[in-house]
Amino acid sequence: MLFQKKNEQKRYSLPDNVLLKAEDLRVNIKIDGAVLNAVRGIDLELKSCETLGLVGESGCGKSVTSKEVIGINPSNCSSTGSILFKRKDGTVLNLLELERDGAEYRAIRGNEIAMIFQEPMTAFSPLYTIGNQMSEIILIHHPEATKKDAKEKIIEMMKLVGIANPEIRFDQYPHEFSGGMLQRALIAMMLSNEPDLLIADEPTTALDVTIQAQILDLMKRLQSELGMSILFITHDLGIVASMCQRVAVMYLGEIVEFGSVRQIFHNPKHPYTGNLLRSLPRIDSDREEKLYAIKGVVPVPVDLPEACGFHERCEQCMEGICDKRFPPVIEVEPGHFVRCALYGKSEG
Amino acid sequence: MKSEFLRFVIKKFLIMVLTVFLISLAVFYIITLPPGDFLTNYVGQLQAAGESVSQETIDKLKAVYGLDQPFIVQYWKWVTNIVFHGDFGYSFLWKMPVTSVIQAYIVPTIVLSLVTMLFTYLISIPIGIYSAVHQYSLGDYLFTSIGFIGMAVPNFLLGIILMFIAFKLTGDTMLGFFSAKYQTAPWSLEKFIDLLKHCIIPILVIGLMNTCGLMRTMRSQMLDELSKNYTLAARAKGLKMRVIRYKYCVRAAINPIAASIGWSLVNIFTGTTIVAIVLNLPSMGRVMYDALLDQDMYLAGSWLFLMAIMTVIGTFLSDILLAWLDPRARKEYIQG
Amino acid sequence: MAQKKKSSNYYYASQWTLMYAKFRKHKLAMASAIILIIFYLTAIFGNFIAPQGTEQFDSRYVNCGPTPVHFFHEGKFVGPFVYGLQKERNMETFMYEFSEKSDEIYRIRFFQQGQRGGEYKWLGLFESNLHLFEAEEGGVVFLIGTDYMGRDLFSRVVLGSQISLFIPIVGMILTVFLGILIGSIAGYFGGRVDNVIQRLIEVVRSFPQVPLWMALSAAIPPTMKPAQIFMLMTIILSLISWPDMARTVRSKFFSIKKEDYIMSARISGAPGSAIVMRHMIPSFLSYIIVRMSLTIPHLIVGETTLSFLGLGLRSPATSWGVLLQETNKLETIMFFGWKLLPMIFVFITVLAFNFLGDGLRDAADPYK
Amino acid sequence: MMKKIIAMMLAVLFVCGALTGFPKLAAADDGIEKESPMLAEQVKAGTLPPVEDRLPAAADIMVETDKTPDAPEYGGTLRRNNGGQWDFGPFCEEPLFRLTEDGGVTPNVAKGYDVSEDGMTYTIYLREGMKWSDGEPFTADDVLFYYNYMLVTDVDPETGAVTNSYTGNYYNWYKTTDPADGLTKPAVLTKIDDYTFQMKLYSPKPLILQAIAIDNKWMFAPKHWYKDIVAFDSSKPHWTGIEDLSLIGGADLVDVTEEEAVKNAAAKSSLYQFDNYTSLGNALGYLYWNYAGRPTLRAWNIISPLTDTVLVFERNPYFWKTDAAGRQLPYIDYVEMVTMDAGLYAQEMLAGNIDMNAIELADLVTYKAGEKTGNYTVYSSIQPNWTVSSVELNQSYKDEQYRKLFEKIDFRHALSIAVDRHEVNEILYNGLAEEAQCAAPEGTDQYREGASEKWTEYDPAAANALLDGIPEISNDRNADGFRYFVDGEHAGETVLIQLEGHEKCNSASAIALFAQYYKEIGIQLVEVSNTARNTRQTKVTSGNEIMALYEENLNVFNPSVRPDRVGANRKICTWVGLYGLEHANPMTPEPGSEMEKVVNNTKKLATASTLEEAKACGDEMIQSMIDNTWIIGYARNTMKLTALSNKVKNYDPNYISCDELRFYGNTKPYTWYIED
Repeated sequence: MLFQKKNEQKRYSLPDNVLLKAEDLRVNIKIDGAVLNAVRGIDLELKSCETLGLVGESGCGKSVTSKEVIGINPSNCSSTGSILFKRKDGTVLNLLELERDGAEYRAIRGNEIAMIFQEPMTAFSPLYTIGNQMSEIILIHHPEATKKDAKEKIIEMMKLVGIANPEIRFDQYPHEFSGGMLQRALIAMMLSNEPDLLIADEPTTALDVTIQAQILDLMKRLQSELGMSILFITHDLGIVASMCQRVAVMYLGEIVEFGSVRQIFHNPKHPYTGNLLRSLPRIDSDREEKLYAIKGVVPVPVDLPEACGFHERCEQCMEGICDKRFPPVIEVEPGHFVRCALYGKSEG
Repeated sequence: MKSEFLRFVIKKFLIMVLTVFLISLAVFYIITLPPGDFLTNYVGQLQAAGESVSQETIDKLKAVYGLDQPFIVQYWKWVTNIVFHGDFGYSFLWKMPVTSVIQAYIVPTIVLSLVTMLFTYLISIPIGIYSAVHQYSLGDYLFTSIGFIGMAVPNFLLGIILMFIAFKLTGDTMLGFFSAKYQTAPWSLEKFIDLLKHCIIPILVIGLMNTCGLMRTMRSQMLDELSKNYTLAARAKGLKMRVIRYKYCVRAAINPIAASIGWSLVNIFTGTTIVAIVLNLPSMGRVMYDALLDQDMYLAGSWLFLMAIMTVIGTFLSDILLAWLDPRARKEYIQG
Repeated sequence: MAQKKKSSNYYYASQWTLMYAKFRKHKLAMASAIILIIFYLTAIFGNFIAPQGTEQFDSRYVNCGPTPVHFFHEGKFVGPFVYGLQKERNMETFMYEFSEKSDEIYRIRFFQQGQRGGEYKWLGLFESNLHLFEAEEGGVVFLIGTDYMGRDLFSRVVLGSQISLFIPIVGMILTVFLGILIGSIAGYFGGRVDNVIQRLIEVVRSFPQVPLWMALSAAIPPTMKPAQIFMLMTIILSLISWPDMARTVRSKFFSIKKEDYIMSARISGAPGSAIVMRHMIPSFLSYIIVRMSLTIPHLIVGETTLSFLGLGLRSPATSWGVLLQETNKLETIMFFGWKLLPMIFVFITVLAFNFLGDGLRDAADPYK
Repeated sequence: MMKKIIAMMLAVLFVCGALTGFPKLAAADDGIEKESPMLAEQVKAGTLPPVEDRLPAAADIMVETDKTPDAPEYGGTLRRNNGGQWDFGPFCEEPLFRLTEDGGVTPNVAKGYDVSEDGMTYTIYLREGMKWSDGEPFTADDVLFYYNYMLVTDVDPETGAVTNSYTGNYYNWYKTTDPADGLTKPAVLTKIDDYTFQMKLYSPKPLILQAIAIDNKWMFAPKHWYKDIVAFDSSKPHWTGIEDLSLIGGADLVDVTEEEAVKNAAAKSSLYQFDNYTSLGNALGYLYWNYAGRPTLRAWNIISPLTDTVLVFERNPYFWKTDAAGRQLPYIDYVEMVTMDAGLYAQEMLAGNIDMNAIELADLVTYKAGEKTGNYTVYSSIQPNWTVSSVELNQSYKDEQYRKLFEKIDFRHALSIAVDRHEVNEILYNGLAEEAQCAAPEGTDQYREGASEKWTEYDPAAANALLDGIPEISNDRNADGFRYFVDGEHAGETVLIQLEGHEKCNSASAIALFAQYYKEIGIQLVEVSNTARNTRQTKVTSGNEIMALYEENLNVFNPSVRPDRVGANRKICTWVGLYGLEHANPMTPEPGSEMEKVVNNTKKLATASTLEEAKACGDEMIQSMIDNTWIIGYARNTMKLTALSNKVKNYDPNYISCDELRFYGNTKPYTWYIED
């Protein structure tokens, strides 16, 4: 891959309104000699200024996918396929061709693509002040900037995300911040270079419900102010409904259903999506009614058979079809895709 | 911020004083453990040398050491003598005050201990980092195996084996601190080089056990830090791997090791004691060993006391170092 | 809250199976476990496996090197046998030298009544003189040579392991017991109790082990039996080594105390001891197991060191430390190299326990 | 070969012949170096007077004619093992009189002596112009001051007992009893002139010079150096009653209190810090050779603090002996005593890091094997050893029940034949020792036929039968397999002998071996501790705590001159003091016991007024040893073994090594030289 990059810089192109496009992305993780097929050929498209939700149970590969986009998966991960990304200057790059921690990729990270994490408390090192760690992102990408410039910019950003007394906060250590404050700080830091793409990996899961709402509001506000796309990873369908325009449902390293929020929520096609929606608690539901739980557990993605990944847990599983063949992707309505044998040509 | 730090130091210091007090009690108890008190031995020795000791003299000596009084009074005399007169008692093996004996040996002992400590940390930290960064590489396996060997071979035996190897290679056994030629010669570059040569085996032997432990700790700490979330965040910022490793991971991984510097003195003192006996080094270890064989308890006890105190002081210093390095430490501590 | 508790139960139930599965993957640890089992079995059947007892000495075979076991004599297969030994004085050094007499063949017999002494009472129950192997009458087999009293080193290693392998277990139990007890008292009660215990820990930790032991050994009555001395040594070593354990237990306690399920148990009025026993200790059981496996080699090395310095056991009491006493001189290594061989057993045991501990750590760590 | 060596030992060797004639100092221009270049340089620099001025008057120089090598070389350092103060002390001891190998005396520091006809007055002559190592003159005052102010500081006028001493206890044999009036009084020393003094005994004592040569060899001390650290009170009359203090070395003394003495000593050097006057006197007055800065008459003086691992001894520029060619001795500039674990010396010899080591029989083979690698030779000399491995039961042990058992000769007999001496020899000494009882070796004066073979036949059955015959202990065994006491305080307890080991590493293995043999006859043997000599003696004197002793190298020169090891005052008993010193709290043996005879003989010997009487006492003690087997010997070795680097020359191994002859001091190390 290294040589490929050096020798022939392929020219790629993306439609005007598309910022990121992943095609047949596969990520394998080597653990204890076994190979885990964490991501098994997904196609994904993210438009400018759009929020795309990536939902699924834990272990479905959504986190790996997002980290692959920003190139921070550990070294035991290898990937194939392509992730095309349109830079600020309009050139289109295949991110997978870049050296993972090479200069080119680093120039993009934190500058054009940024990421915020599930646990803000661990996203900062406890040994340095928040200001020190936040300023870094300015200093890395703007070598001409002085520490003073960086501090000014960071304080401005801190104000933007609603941190009170930013001058004092600047010199404090992470342990002096609350979780919500840290997430705000993280967002402020990550957005300070005004990236085109923000990857949010369950940014509110570890926070209290009230703080959650604040952070989500903040993100929405910033998105409109700064004009960026968000790849929002979560397992919480409620948040998806409020944040996203389009949703991709992932299961076992595959995208099983893809469509607009409306399409997915009102017309779920894939049995798995249906199950997910049924397992959401509803305020209006009968108290006696038990929450729906999907039977079984997610299988470990090692040496998977040629079959639908969900067939073992699927209530509508068709013997001889679902456990024998890999279902194709069907566009059931415009912009609404599903990977299930229940639909499509085979039906007829 | 400053006052917080000062409060931390003062609180730690007070605790150290308390600890030293408790240690002194324990040590004095040990001194009085063996059968036959100090005076009986002392008088017995004078008599063995042909001295007739009158009851008057015995009574006088009893009063000096408070031997006819309860433990706590005796202890008090011992402690006040140390604190106010720097008098640790009398070594009847050496026929001189314990202080003089200790003075004669403490410098080489401390120098050896400190050099060993320096060696231990200078070797183990870089190797630990290397092993963690290059996990499962050939070098990692090599250092890990050396580490295991160091832990599994008792250090006295390692000393003898190294001595044997030295003898086979150089024809000299490298005992003591100097060769015969330089033993009494004035200081010169050659003598210093000779000293360094003679220090290799002791440092290796004393340090290896510690080094191996530290190496493994550093490696696992470093692996731990490398897998922490903040490294992901730092990478996501676009920070270079090298900066992440050294600015963040190494700093964080070193903290618990810095906190253990004081405690590592305990192992080093044990090491120097054994090595001094095996390799014939003029350090307190040997003196202590001889003192114990001869039940010269004031000498042995005093040295034990000093070692414990040095450890406590070392711990105090490393606590302060940790608090200085890690802002969380002092906060947690002050909050209880 | 209820959900969380349920899930922890769920993990707890499968923890052992998971641990075992993970442990089996750690090949070194697995091999170590097997080696240790072999060593411990050897120690238990020591009197049977060792050709001689601890007290048999023989002035005819002083400082005799290992006697090679042969299978072929002049190209013909005879089965395992040793040659007779020729002893001659080197008139230059006055040293006795042993050489093989190639015309005397002594077969090695298995499951024989011992001829060179070594009657024993197995586990204090059955009197016997049955030995695994021995040379025919007139021949001697010393697998790893003899010592200065003409005692078979192999026998001494095997019989020494009865002390060196088992007594550290007692020490380990004591260390772990004290560590957990004191650590959990400090951690559970906190406050003033914790403060006192912390000081105690600091005091005990401040003493270097070997010098402290040296000081204490001055007070040991000399008439003590070897096993008692070793026991005492072990007890003192464990009295010195509990603080590390206690500290860890204490801090684990502090962190667990804040966990929801403990809070709920407290609120529901469960007695303190029940909370500690049922909820807290299981939560760091894996840590304890690892510590247990690492305490034993520590005690074994401690014993060898003290015995080497002449502050532990003395011959004819037999432990691995006593066997290494003879290697304290360069000349021994130069002229009687085989006397270092008992070291290998110490080495293997210590390594095996370390690897075992590593394996257990990996297996027990829920985060890996 | 053994016999030949011992025959040589018997030969009367008159090395003192050189003293009678006074060979002229070779002329300065005969081309021979007369002093070490090291000193010549100092002379050149003007920091040291020329060699002629440093030596005594030409006629009074002591010339070592016999020991003069052909072409000696000056300089170099002899590195040897440090065997402790009782090893390096004798190594360069210069006694007033030297004991000779035939039991006579020869003047050394003293030039000569006269005895009055009644045998009560000795006139002793010193060497004119002789100097202390700091250049101060050595005169009769130094002897008198030592005797009258340091050795004896107070005497009970009624009993004549010496009640106080600066250096330690008084030597018993200075006191003699006049059979006429029955009074016992100490000898009185007075000054004749600067180089002559007189010793007056209260009653004749023919072996007094031997006694001085053996025990009070350091019968002099630099008065100028001690003046302010020895307490002196001019208001008190001197114990001799003599008023003219210049007669007894007390002229020009100023008052010094004990406290001042301690302070004065402390001010002299950081090495002289003592917490009381008693320790001060014991250290600087008695064990003076340990302390750098104290002027001596020795060939080499210590210059390092005792705490150093390598003790450096520097040549005495004022040493008063020369070789036949007039070269000032010693040849070697420095002697270094290297302290290390006994087990490490072998490898240091092997590596050539030390030049000399005294070795034990058990280690002979290792040293022999390393001769070529280490470029050294193992020499054998003679030591009049009675045993090299023995068990001695304390006949004065504080516990009565055990003491009664130890008194039984059958018990000792049983212990003696319970051990297979051949195996002991093979295991401990590579078969190189003699398998003998504790007795004088053949060829010595004390040799008695059959003594070495007594009770040496290995016979455990007979040993068991002997023990079965002792009613106090059981015939059957307890659960541990040992006999036990049937009644008394220890009823039901195992018969347990607690043996005190020896600091030499061999004792542990020997005791372990004996323990196994003793177990066969139902006696438990345990090694108590492995402490150094000091502690052992402390234990003896502070309450008689030692039950039994493992003894190596029981070395007896002649019981008639020094009964220490054969007489009643052996190491672990407290009947009478050691080394002719008074014992602080002596015990009395039971009336009518065998031991009482020995004790009486020992006391009688101290006051014997004829040679025959002394010899008779000695003979009786030897017979008592043989009859009673007080010490059970399991092996004997009369070879004194020394490993010496091949670069050290003029070492003559033909000598007898024992305390009385000052071990290596007997070979006159100041005549050795080192060849580059």
